[in-house]
Parts: sequence; structure tokens; C-alpha cells
Amino acid sequence: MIHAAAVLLVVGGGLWLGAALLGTLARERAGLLVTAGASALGGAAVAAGGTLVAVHGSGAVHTVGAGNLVGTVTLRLDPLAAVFVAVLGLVALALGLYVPRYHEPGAGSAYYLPALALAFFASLVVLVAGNAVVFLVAWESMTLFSYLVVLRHHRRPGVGRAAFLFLALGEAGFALIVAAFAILATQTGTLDLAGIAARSGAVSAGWRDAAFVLALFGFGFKAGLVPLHIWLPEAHPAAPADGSAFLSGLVLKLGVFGIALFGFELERGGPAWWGLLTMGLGALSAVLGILYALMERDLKRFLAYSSIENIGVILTALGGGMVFSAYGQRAIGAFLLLAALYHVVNHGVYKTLLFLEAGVVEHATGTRDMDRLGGLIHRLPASSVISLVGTLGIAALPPFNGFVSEWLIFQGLFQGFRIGSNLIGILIVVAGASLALTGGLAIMGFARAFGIPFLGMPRSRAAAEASERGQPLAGPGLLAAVCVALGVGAPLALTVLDRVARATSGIEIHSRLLLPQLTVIPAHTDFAAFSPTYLAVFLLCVAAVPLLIYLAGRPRGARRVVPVWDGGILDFRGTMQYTATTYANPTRVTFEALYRPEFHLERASDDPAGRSGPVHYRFQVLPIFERFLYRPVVRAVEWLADVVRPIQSGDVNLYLLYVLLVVIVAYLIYTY
Amino acid sequence: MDGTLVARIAETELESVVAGLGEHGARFADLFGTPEDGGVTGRLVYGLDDEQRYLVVETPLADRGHPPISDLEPAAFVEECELFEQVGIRPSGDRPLNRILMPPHAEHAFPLLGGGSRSAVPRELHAPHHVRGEAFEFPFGPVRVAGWESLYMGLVTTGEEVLDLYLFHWHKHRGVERRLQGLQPERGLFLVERTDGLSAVALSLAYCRAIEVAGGVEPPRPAASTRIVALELERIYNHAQSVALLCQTTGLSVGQAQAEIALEQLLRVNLAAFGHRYLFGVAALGGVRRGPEADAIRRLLPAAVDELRRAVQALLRTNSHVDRLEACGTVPGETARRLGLVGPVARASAIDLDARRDHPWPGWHEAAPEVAVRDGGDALARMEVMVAEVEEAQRLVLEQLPAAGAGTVDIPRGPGTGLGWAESPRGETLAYVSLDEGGRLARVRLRPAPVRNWRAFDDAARARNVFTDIPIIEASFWQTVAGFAR
Amino acid sequence: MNDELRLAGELRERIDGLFGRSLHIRTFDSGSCAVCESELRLLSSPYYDLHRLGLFFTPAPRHADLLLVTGAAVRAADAALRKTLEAIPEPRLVVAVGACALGGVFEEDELVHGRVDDVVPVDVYIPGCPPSPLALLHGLLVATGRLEEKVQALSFDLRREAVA
Amino acid sequence: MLWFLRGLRKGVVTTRYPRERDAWTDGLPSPPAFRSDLLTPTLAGRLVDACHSGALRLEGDELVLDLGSCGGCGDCVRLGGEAVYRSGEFELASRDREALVKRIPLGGAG
Repeated sequence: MIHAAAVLLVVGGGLWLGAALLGTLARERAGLLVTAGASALGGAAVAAGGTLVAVHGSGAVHTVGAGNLVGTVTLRLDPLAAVFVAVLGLVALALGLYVPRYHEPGAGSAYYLPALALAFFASLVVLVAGNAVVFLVAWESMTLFSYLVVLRHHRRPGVGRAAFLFLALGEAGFALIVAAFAILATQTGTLDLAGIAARSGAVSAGWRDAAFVLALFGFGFKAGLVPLHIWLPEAHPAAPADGSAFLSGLVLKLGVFGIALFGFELERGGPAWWGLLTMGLGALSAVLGILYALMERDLKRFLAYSSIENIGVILTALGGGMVFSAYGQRAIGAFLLLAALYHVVNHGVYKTLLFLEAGVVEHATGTRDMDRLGGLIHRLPASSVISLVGTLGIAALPPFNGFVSEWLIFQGLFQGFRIGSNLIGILIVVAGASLALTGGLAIMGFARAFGIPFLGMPRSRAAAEASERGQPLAGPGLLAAVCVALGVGAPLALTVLDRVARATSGIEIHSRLLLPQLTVIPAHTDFAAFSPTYLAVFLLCVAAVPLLIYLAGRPRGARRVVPVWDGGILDFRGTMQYTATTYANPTRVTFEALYRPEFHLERASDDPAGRSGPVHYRFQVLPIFERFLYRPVVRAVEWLADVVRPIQSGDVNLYLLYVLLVVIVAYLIYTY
Repeated sequence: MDGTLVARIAETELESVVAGLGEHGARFADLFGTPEDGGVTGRLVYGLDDEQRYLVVETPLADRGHPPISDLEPAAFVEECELFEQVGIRPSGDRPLNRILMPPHAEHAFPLLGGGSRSAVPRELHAPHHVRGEAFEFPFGPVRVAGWESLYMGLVTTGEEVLDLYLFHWHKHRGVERRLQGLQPERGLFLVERTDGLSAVALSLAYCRAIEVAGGVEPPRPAASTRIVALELERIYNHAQSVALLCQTTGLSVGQAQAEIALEQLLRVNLAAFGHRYLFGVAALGGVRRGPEADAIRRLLPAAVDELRRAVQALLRTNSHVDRLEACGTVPGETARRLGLVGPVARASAIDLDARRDHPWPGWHEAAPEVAVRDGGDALARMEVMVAEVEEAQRLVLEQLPAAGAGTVDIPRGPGTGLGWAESPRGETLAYVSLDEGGRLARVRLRPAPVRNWRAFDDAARARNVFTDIPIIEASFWQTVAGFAR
Repeated sequence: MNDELRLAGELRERIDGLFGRSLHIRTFDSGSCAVCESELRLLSSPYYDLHRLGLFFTPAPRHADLLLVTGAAVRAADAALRKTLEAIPEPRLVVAVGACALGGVFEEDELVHGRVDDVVPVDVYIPGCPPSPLALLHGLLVATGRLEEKVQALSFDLRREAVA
Repeated sequence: MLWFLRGLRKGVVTTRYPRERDAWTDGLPSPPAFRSDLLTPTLAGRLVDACHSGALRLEGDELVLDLGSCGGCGDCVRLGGEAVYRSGEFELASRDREALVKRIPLGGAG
């Protein structure tokens, strides 16, 4: 069965490479369609392959040798990676269906589609790389292709800068990752991942810690952990809809994969403080992510910050799992890994959906500014329903998938009392509490992100005249269906992930999925239980009852439709509705110390005579990390560059002197 | 005209005169236009309060003939806009004017010039107020709480705090001044009383004083005392209403009930004293139509005021109520002076101004009313001023009762002009009358106190208040929309 | 002709039956002098307490059964008045309150209709300047059919009463 | 401050209307009632001029009283002497606007 999976993966990869080549022909409609179809099919194959590996990954790592290009290019079908491969395949499939109606054929698409397909391929290689070198090469090419994806609309202002920021931080992260692998490779003497995993136990504690921390921050750059996240809200709005969907749906997950790879496989059984550090950074990312998301008016920047929040949630779960495992509670540790992986899948699905819907909204109205949208549910009905499904999913409301995974994570974290030392138990529950705060703010954020653009009255002519004709529905529709399926069919999905968790952590976790009762229990029977399927059915019945009562008792009399009551003014205009900022005003007032907002107010009535007239109010949140972390670092680097500049005097003799000095120093070091 | 100086100047001197008066410290009171002998004559009324006299500056006005008066005297902005709406005189320069009495969409008809196109059903509201950026305009009104007047408030807010606020009073503009043109003074009195019913006595007394001054007569002594009694009774029940509304807006329903019980008893005192719950039909040209029922007042008034006093003292001891009023809708003294506020609103912002003491007409010299002033400038200060005024008003009523009686003096029918004033519960109310040959009303200018005070409501609302404070500020101001819109 | 009267009578009974129990009132000021408003506010004071009669003030016209219009129907407020009436679901009643609303004080001109009839169909008229709270209560009870009109029978001519 | 105690101490002040009519309502403004036999055309003319709210007008040989316009100010009662009394009526609500228009035949001579 594993061979079937391997074949599927190879076919998928091949299709993507073919799509890349065909993409160059995407100047006309036919070329574009073919490319999109190829990448969609590739996605489907890879998704199937990934699922197969996850299901049949019976704990052992299957290494399939391939030609020996540079050393042996060994591929590895690891169940942990299989989850991410499945998500990659699904995202690629959805994007493939989305592209034809979103991109016009032309020179731009001719360079963009190949870049996207190659980015898929590179991601696939990263996930199945068996050898550190292959991993690093694939990782770097994935970053480069993603950079090209973000550069699609390079003529628009700010896109270049955002893409460069993405690349720069990507390279910084890459450097740390290389260092981490270098340490492990030199200490364990092998480049093969399986080998490293086997011999990592013997490596001295100091080196293991260094390797983990380097990996955590290296992959953190790509995952969007808070201090390292600033490229995310810049790159997503710059990239086209499917580009940012790929970035958020997949690229962030590769960062998480990296951390999980180091935490749960290469350096399994690390000390507790690794888990605490990951959990701490995760909780911080979750809370700050949603807080900054609430202040964004641009739909895509909001979704970008919300991705940071969800990555924070996933890493908190992973961190919690590592802490529990370190303290011997291996069952809950494995359970939290399972919950984290399930959240990875869910977030991959509904975040991609929401980005694609944001693309549809921008495509239909020409703007992403929530304050100039409104009433789109009447203009784009199908897209509204789909994005409602996505919004309910990400806001973690039953019966959708987001609710199930957040419930699992919470049940795991709230069992902190099972750990011996009280301090650690309390820290875990505090992390759980911060996730709870994040959950609440997320519901408010997404009520705003759906309510302001889709409900109410149109706030601008563009929103009033949007039309759904020709908008892509297949891609997001598929993802919406997957959302509902993952939510209602959670027990099935958990059986697959249960295998993965067992393969990775080697424990038969107790979360016996009581299939006959379709219920889920968090590793211990005495704590909690819940059945997503029955809950969904129950909710449907509960919703049906009042509907039936209404239909039965509806007054038969003549119906008279009258506009909404507005206090009797002459014309109730769209601008008289709550805007995105004013909706989030309670949060802005409560967390004013964090935001430190600057606002600019011009009003005609400041005139001493009290003339009433136009009012203009602008509000800006202080970007703390850019201002207090990155700018000083950049200034320090520039200062250092100035200090060192004299060395480059342009005089050849001086350069020869430098060479001599270096040789002497090297000789001295060598002899001692 | 006794108590009033009239000065006639050319339009070119207008700017320097206004600037000069500003330095001299004269208080701007009114500005209005009258179509006279082919053109429009503008009249600026200034209160020379320490000399106990009004100064009326008359000047012929031409469209765009003078720089904006509101640049020199910010208090004159509302009247300057109204001047344009009624007689079509605009200041030079391109500073925009606001719509005060006419709806924004109605084309200009200059009613006082005899124009008057039927203002068609409003199609589209283009307010002077477009809101850009991240704030938004929260539409509040004109149909609001049950039993409150129609008033539209455009609350520009960032979610809770009120950034800016503009008011539309034009739903209630009945054009009384235009309607009074050409009527007999007696018929005019009937309409003037029903312009701002809650200050009926004050407005009708100002109107009657103006006609008496035009005719050069003085009302008989008993009538003057009756006028004081009626005016003070009106002040008491209005302040009781303000206390009741304050309780309603802060949500203290038992307090509201207690205040409403006192209010009802006061209205029944008015009924027993003058045969009308709101003291309509008391003032008459040249005197008063009927004297007060002295024994009924002595029997009922102290009990009613006692009821109100106990309710107010209980309120001032209730922290939840007082905290809501403190620093709510603050009008600093400087703003009050700049906007030329009058009445309890001004007295609560440290402006010691009261027409009864500063511009006494017959009867007030002996009454020597005591003026309560506070410097808080917020809703609590306004409530304290009103409470103190109720005590003072009761003293005045009981003191003037023995001398009060009916009786009027005949007024010779003939041309003439006169400026009358009175201290209504909301502040100094002016009425200017000019009669033609047949003794009919050529021009009547009514300036009830709300015309001056509603301006400060915007400033008070903008002083870092939130949505729920707006009704409280409105109740503490207790200005009527009918008084502003006429 | 008489079947028309019969129909009007039946309609009257049907409306009276519907509003027999509790009734929600929305008020509208179409240009009053604020005194009718003051009397309306006093209806909810302890002295008159319209709640004991099952009458309630409501801010939302959607929940209202009866529209109390005060003031002389200023033309600028027409749109607001019609919008308010339209927002009230049938069956509904309109009551004009005060001499201004019944056409007494202000004659028709460019700014004012002078009578509320010209803007919205009025079911019950309550005269008075201002009508006292008791007159308002009486008017509301007449509107809901729980009290009979008195003014039909009165002739205001003492000689005819003396003779009758 | 225990407000509800204040409320209770006040006791019930609510009127029993419409079952009983309070005494104080006799003082309420009310429209005029006429002695048509004493109502001479000249007196009727003076009454019409005295009524500023336009409630009285002369039509043929009848004095028309429009209760809808009458504010109950009592000027006509003071002017009319024997012929005009205070009707003391204040419950004047009616479904029919015409029912509020009363016609008083002029009976007196001269």
C-alpha cells in the first residue's frame, strides 16, 4: 500500500512539474486552463497519496531510495509529514480550480503559474525529503518560488517591498535552520534524517538545546511566530488571492512541520523547557495575532494576522504536548500532537477558503477595504454562504471543524493538573486561558470580518454594483464542503490522525474513538467526552424546531414590505452604519496600552463659531515590533556596515595584504 | 425706548462697531433682518449688562455687503445663518453657512421678503456634514423617546465616544415670525404664546413689553406683580421637569416618579392660580388678563415645592445619580462667553447674567431677585442652579402675591418699534416689535433663549462624552426645540 | 348607503375587539410647542399611570398599535411622519392630539399643513390646548373602544338641553 | 438611599379615572356653552372677533363652535356675560371631526 502512495506522490509531483512547463504557454486561455487542470490533478494525487501514507504509516519510516544524483536522494514517507502532504494536495486542488476564473491569460500568468506549480513541487519535496541536504535545498527553492508568487503584481506600489521583506526574513530563518541541521549532522555524523532521529539521543544536552532553539526560531520565521511575524501582514495583501492562500494555507504549515519534526522526531524526548518555550511563544502569537487582526480594515491583512493567531494556537498545542511528554504524561502529549495536527488540517482548509473568498470580493468590488464594502450578501449570494461556512469554521463554532480541534486542544491543555509540579501545571492552564481569550476575540473579529463586508447596506458604489457573474466558486465551494465534512465527520478524521500520532510518538493513546458512539475522549476517560457528529445532528434538529413553528404559525394576512426603521430620517445611507474600526471599538479602548493608537481628527466644528461641517477621523495602530525591534536591528546593522566600510578601500595591494594575514592566522590556528 | 439705546450706522462701519463692542465687553444678544423701505435693515442687539441697558445697532444691509460678523463675534453665527435664510443677506467671503430653520434640501425662499415656494416633499438629505475616515454618523432621531420633541442628531462617533454632533431642528419650524406679519397685536399674542409653550409666559411678556414700549405705556402696578408671579411659577415647573427628565435619562425611575409627582402638583398650582396648567392666557397687552388666586397659591405652592425639594435632596445624596451628572456635558466658562449663552446653562458656567436683575422692568426693582451661579459647567452644576432658582422663585411668588392683581392699560394704536425682554426658565428672551401705521405688526422678532443655548449642546456633547450621556446632557440643558425652531 | 354604514360599524367592532386588551403607543411630534409633549410624558407619571389601563409607550413603531400625533403637521416633517406611520403594522390607529393637530392654531401655508388630516388619515381627534392628561386618557380609551364618546351627545346649547 | 422606601411612603396617588373624576378637574380650561335664546347677532359678532384661536365663526343665522380649534381660554365666556357659560367639559375626544363642530342657532333679537 505504501508503494501505491509513493506512486501517487510521484505522479502528483510530475503533474506539477508538467504544469510548470505548460504554464509558460498560459498566454492564451487554453494554456491557462491546461496548467490549472494539471496542478489541480497533481493536487488531488498528492492529497490521496498523503492520506494513504498517513493511514498506513504503521509507525515505521519507509525510505525509498532513488538515483544518486548528489549522494543518495532518499525520500521518506513519514506519517507526520503525510498530514502536511494531504493539506498541500488539498490546497493545490482548490487553487487549481480557482485559477481559471481568477487570472486572465497573459504574460503575467505565464510567469506566475509556473512559479506557483514549482512552489507546490518544492513544498512536496520538503515534506518527503529523507536527507537533510534535500530538505534544505527544497526549503530554499520553496522560499524563492513563493517570493516569485508574491511578486505577481510587482507594478503595484508596495508589492516589491513586501516581497523583499518576505524573502529577507525567509533567508534569515533559513540561516538558522541550516545551523540547526549542521549541529545535528556533525554531532550524529549522518545527514540522513532517519539516522539523525536514531542517534540524536546520544548528542550532548548543550548541542541538542542549541539545535532545537535554532530550529524553533528558524522555522518560526516561516511559521509567523510573533516576534518574527512582520512579513506576514505585508506579503499576504501584496500576493494575489491564490498566492496568499498558498502562503497562509501551506507555507506557514511548513514552518510548523519543521518545529514538529525537530520536537517530535529528530530530537524526541527533549527537556520540558523546550515545550514551555514553544507554548509560550505560541500563546503570545495567538493573543497578539488576534488583537492586531481586530484593528485591521483590509480584509487580507486581517486574515494574515488571523493566520498568526491560528499558528499560535497550533504551536501552543505542540508545546503543551512536548511538556506533557517530558513529564511522563505521554498519552496527553500524543493527544495534544493529534489535536495540533487536526488544527493544522482545519486551518489549512478554512484559511485558504477565506483568502480565496477575499480574492472573490476584491475581484468583484475592486477593493479590500471593509469600510467601503457592505451588503455583499445580496450581490454575491453563493460566495457569502461559502465564506460564512469558512467564518463559522475559523471562529470555532459548532458543528464545524474549527470547534472540534479547538475543543480537543482545550481539553488537552486543561489537564495540566495531571503534571506533578504545580508551576508547570499552572503555566499550561494559563496558556489554555490565553487561548480562551483568543477564541473570544476571534469570534468578535470574524463576526466583524463577515458582518461588515457581507451584511448591512453597501457603503460604496463599488459594493452596490458588485456581481457574481464569472466569479470562481468551485475552489472555495470544495473547501467549504471539506470544512463541513471534517466537522461532522471528525471521528473519522481523528482515526487517521490517531495512527499518525501513534506512529510519531509511539504510544497507543487512550483516545479510543468509540466508533459505535462516534465520541471523542481526551486521552483520559474521566475528563470529558463529546461527539461532533451527534452535536451536528442535534444542532440541525434544534434549528429545525423554531423554523417549523414559524412556518406553521406564520400570519397568512397580506404582507407589506417596509424599509428598516431609521428614526424617520429622510435617507438612511450606507455610511450611517458601523464601520470596521468602530465595531472593534471596545477592544481598541480596552487594549489601548498595547495599541498606543495615534489618531488624526479634522472637524469643521472646531471653528470658534461652531460651524457644523465635514469630519475626518483617521486612526493608526503603532507597529510595536517594527518600531522597537526591527528598526533598531536594521540601524545596528547599517552602523556596523559603516564601521567596516574603510576595509573596502579599493586599493588592490591592501586586498593582497588581507589575504596574507588570513593565511597566517589560519596557519596559526591549524598548528595549535 | 427706555432701557434701550438705538444707534444707526452705515454698513461699512459695521465691522469696526462689532469689534469695538467686543472689546468693550458688550454681550451679543441678537442679530436679525427686517425688510424696510425698499431694502433690508439689520439690527444687532447687545446687552450692556452692567449699565442695565440694551444697545440696538441698526444698519442697512446689502447681500455680501459686510464681512462675516461671526468671525469677529462667534456668538452671532446662528443668527447670521438665519439672517440669510429669512431675508437673503449673506456676508462677504465664501465661508459656508449652515441651514438653521429650513431643511437642507429646500431651495431658498426668503420667507420674510414675501417669497415662499411650497417646500416640496424632501427628496434627498444632503447634510452639511459628510463623514470620512473611520468614524461614522450614527443617525438619532427625529423620532426619539416617546414624549420628546422631534430633533435629529447626527452623532459622529468612533464606536462609543461622540466625536462630533450636529442638530436638525427644521422638522419643527412653523415660521411664526413670517405668520405674524400684518396681524393685529392681540392675534399675534395668541401665536407668540404657542411658539414655545414651555416658556409661554416669558415669551408673551417680552412681546407685550415690546408693544408697551412701542406705545410708551407702563402696565399698572398690580399687573406688574402678577407678571412676576406668573413668570416665577413657570420657572418652578420647568425646573421640576428638568429634574424629572434628568432622572429618566440616568435611569432612576423611582426618582423620576417622585419628581413627576412634584411636577404634577406644580401644574395643578398653576391651574388653581391662573386657570391653565401651563399659564397660557396670563399676559395681555398693557397688563395681565387675570390676577392670581392668591389663597390657592399660598395653600398649594409650598407643599408642591416641598415635595420637589425632598425629591431633589434625595437625588443629590444618590451617588449613582450624581456620578452620572458630574463632568457630563461640560461647558467651560470661556465657551459659554464665546457663544453668548444665557440662562441656567450660562449661570452654571460661571456667567453671572440674569435679565430680571440686570435689565429690570417695573416690579423687578423692588423684587431684587438673588441670582444663583455655579462654575462647574456640567450637568450637576446646571441642576444645582435650577434647584437654587426654584427656592428663589418661591420666595418671589409669595412676596409679590399681596400686590398682585388684574388690570391692563390701553395702548395707543400707532406706528413704533420696541424691544421687550424677560428672563424665561431657559434664559433671557428677547422680542422686538415694529408696528405700522394701522397699529398692525410690521415685523416681530422673537428670540427665545433656546436660540442662544442649543449651540452649546454640540460643544457639551463633544467634550469626551459617550452615547448614553447625550440624553442626560439634553435633559440638563432642558432647551426646547420649538423655542429654537419657532 | 346603509350597507356602507354597516360595513363601517363592523370594521369599528373588529378594530375595537383587536385593541381591547393592551395597546402600545408611538408618539410623533409634527411641530408642537412642547406642551402637548409634556402632557404626554405625564401620562406615565404616578398620577395618571397609563400602564394600569394596559397602555404602554414604545419607542419602536414596529411594536406600536397606535400613533399619537401632536403639532401642526410641518411640511418638513411630512416624510418622517409618513415613514413612522408606514412602519406601524396594521391594524393601527392614528390619534391627533391638541388644537394644532386639529387645525386650530396654524392655518395652512408654505411651511405648515395646519392639520394632521392632510398628511395621515386620523381615526380619533383629541381637542384641547393642551388636552389634559385625563383628556388624553379619555381619548385613548375612546380610540380602543373601551369608552363611549361623550361629545356626540353634547350640544353646547343650554336652551336646547334645558328643553330636551 | 433606599428609593423604594420613599416610593412606598408616598402611598398611592394615582387617579381612579375613568371610574371617578377628580375634583380638581373642574378648573380645567373647557369650551364655552351658549344660551342660544340670549345670543344676539351683534353679540355673536363680537364673540367671533374675541376668539383668537378661530374656533367661532358665523354662518348664516348660526354661530359655529369648532371644538377642535378651541383652546378653552375663556375670553368668550368673560365677554359673553349671561349668554355664555363654561361648559366644564374636557372629555371631548371623538372619532368624527364633524362631531366637534357644534352649531348654535342665534335666538336673541337685535
